[in-house]
Amino acid sequence: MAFTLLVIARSRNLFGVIVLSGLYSFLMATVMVAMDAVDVAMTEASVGAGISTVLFLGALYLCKSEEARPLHKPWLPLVMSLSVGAVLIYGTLGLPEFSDPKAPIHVHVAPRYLNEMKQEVDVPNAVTAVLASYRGYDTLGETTVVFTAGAGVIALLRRRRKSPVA
Amino acid sequence: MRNDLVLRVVAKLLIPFILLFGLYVQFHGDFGPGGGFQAGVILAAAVIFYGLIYGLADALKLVPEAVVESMMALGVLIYGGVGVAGLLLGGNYLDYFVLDSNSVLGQHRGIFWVEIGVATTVSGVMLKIYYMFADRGNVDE
Amino acid sequence: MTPTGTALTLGGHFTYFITIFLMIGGLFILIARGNLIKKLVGLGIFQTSVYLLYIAPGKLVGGTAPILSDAFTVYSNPLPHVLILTAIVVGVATLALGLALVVRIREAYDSIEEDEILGLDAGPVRHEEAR
Amino acid sequence: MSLAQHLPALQVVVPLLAAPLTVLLRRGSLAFGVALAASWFALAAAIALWLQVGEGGTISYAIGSWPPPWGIEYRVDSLSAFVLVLVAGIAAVVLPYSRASIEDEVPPQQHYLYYTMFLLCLAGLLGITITGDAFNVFVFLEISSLATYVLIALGRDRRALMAAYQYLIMGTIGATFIVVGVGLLYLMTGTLNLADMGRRIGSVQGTRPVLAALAFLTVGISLKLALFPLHQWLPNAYTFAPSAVSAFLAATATKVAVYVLLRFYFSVFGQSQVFGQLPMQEAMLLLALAGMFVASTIAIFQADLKRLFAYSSVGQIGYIILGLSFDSVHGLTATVVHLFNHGVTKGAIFMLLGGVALVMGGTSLARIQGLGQRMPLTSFGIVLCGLSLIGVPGTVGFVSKWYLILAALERGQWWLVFLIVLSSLLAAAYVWRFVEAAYFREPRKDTGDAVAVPWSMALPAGLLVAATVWFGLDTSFTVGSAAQAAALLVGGPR
Repeated sequence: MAFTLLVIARSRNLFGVIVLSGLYSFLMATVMVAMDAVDVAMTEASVGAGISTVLFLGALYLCKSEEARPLHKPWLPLVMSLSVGAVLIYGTLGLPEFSDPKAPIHVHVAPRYLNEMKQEVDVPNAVTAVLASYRGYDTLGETTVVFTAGAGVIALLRRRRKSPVA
Repeated sequence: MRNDLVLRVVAKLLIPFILLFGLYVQFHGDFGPGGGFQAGVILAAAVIFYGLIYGLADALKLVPEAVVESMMALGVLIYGGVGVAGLLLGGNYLDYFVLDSNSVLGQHRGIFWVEIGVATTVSGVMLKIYYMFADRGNVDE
Repeated sequence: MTPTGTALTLGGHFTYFITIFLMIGGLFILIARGNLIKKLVGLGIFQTSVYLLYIAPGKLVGGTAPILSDAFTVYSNPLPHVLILTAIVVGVATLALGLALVVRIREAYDSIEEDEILGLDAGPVRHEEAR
Repeated sequence: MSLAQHLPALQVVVPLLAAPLTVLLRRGSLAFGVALAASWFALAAAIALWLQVGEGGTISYAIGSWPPPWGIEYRVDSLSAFVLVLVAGIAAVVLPYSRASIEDEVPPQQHYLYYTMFLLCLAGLLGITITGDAFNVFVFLEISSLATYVLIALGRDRRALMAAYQYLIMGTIGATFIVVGVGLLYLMTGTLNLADMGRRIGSVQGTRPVLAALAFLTVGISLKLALFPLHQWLPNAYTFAPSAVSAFLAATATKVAVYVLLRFYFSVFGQSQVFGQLPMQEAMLLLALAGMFVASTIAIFQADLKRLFAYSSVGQIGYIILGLSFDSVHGLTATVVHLFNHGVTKGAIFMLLGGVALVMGGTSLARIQGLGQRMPLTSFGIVLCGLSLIGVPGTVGFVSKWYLILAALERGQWWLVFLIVLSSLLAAAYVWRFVEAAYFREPRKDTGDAVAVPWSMALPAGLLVAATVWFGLDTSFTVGSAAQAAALLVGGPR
């Protein structure tokens, strides 16, 4: 995955970059499966490797596929992103160990979902139950975000009546 | 690509299965991975596939633009409507317990409709975005 | 247990470091590159890396996917999964809008390079887009 | 079902569901009707909630009847009720105004989508304000942001597209930073409910992830609220967006971001942690002052009025953050009051500028020469609002500055009082640029059609100008609410 990333950063052929980013998403989906997040993996594979790639290619078809040589030396962005990384490393060092069953996220809210869901909702897939019921309002928001994007794309791309295309 | 016989036949054969798989993902989401969002994506993918092989015009005949736009809006309204139904039946917003005299069945019913709403909006939006991009492309050629 | 899983347990914070590396990379592409599409690729990678930050801690070694059944007793935490599902959807929605904007920008400027576009606009205001 | 009991949910859900309805209707005029009804309902709901909070204290509403922290909680306290009134109020005024304004600036087949986006943006902003759940903040933030990008891109100049794109990139980085911050907090506390987080954070106070979360949230939200030097997206966005959009965004979007910052600082981290562990206070003070001076100075040299006042907004955000950095009840009162006051003032200015753009065909200083003769009422309104930006007594701007100065004196920082007055002189300088062009130049012959500003635009704009003066004279509503909110915040997480 890291290797894919480096190639993406270096390459200036946009077509290649997009195919690679699709590959990247697939790898990410594999990692998600390893992490037991099957629902997420399924979504990431269909969205990251599927929809995003199609969208990118669709947009690329309408644009140029070669990236110009960057004009600036990339030192400032490098420093900025590295410092963000440094803050995050500083922060994560204090986090609970990987797979620590006593970590707060495993003892506080989640157990109710896993233990009492059977009586309360009775749907085997805990992700579905939390998504659609316990935190159903988030999902309403999510659906609205998708709707917003759809309506937004219409607003941006609907052709103007009887005007020559720019 | 549109004249390739092999592609057209394969597409004809595949698309029903893709649709079927989409429905499976939709209604099996309670038991396995999947749910409204993934199902919506798959259903839209089937139509997009059809459009790629047979051309945009045919896809538009199959699922017209006005239908797609209404789907986008309807999905959100279905989802929100479930919430309002909860209100009308005396619960809080998005309260599924009151949707049936048996609270667990009420939960099932709520989740079912909510997932349908998600799938409707998602497939509508995905299709719409595809139409929009494809339509732009035709002019530039 | 998959081989990946075993490797991940070696260092308690290994997953975080990967996440951070990916995040730096994505952010770097995003800020350093002037190509509008490439920026969006970087944005995608940046967002994806954050997903890992949520998902990884939810994993319990020896646990299984949170689909309840009588055969298992230890499950990974479902809550982060739900959050990230939402985040992925939000990410792709943003991407679709971003690309639609890029297409419009290309039509208006005939370029998708940030520097060129900003250069083009040094001149007087034109109202060619009107109506 | 009693309506009053479910107001917290309806507050957000009504505009949210009105949005898809406008898409179904597809007709500009019908969509306008739906949007108008929804936004006026939102205002009524906000006022009702404010009254309820005033009588009965904090309201908690469990969505889906799942008790928090397992489900998502809506929580209305005196601060969020106050911000709700501001957001819904501005929306209720801007919406009737937009009808005529977008007629001029947006292509006709796009009109119903404008209302869709406007409603979504409104629902998003209200949702951010009312929710008591950290991740829900992110979801609604994205609803409002995506809608905002589209609204900006509807502007007729092609630079609107680039402005929207840049805002999209910056905004998404900001949102992702917020997600990282929320994620770290979640990993340390195991909960997403803000109040619950605030209670549980005590045991992990001062640990590294919590401090990193503080940093990420601060940077992410600062991007959204355009704190200097993270303001780059703002001037272009405000300049090229359609006038009605500029008015709505200038009055609400950054203000809601400030609200989110306050919420996280005081309800989750707790004041001692924010200001005790890191040199946050000094940093905020410095950035606030830099914003006040640099942005106001840049504003003086702008050739376009919309851009001039956009930079002025960046400067005014400096005042808001300055109040926060005092870390005292007076300082916070100033912050919250200025949130409201500046929202009203800027909303009024941008609405008036929309009228100017309609009649004169643009808002550059060269074009509006002699505006004082052409559009005497509009010019007078802009001058009144300008006085409020400077902080002249009798306007809302004075009230805010008064509390800022009180807070500075309370800490014995005389030099700050001096700086606040000095920065007001900068504001006077950029307002003078307008006065000079409008009153001391002859009108150009080639500009200005015979069209008059329609009453549907003039009336709402006039209403906000009146509010600028009214709340400057009668401060019982604004200062009263703000003081209550400030006291609540300083009370810390309960």
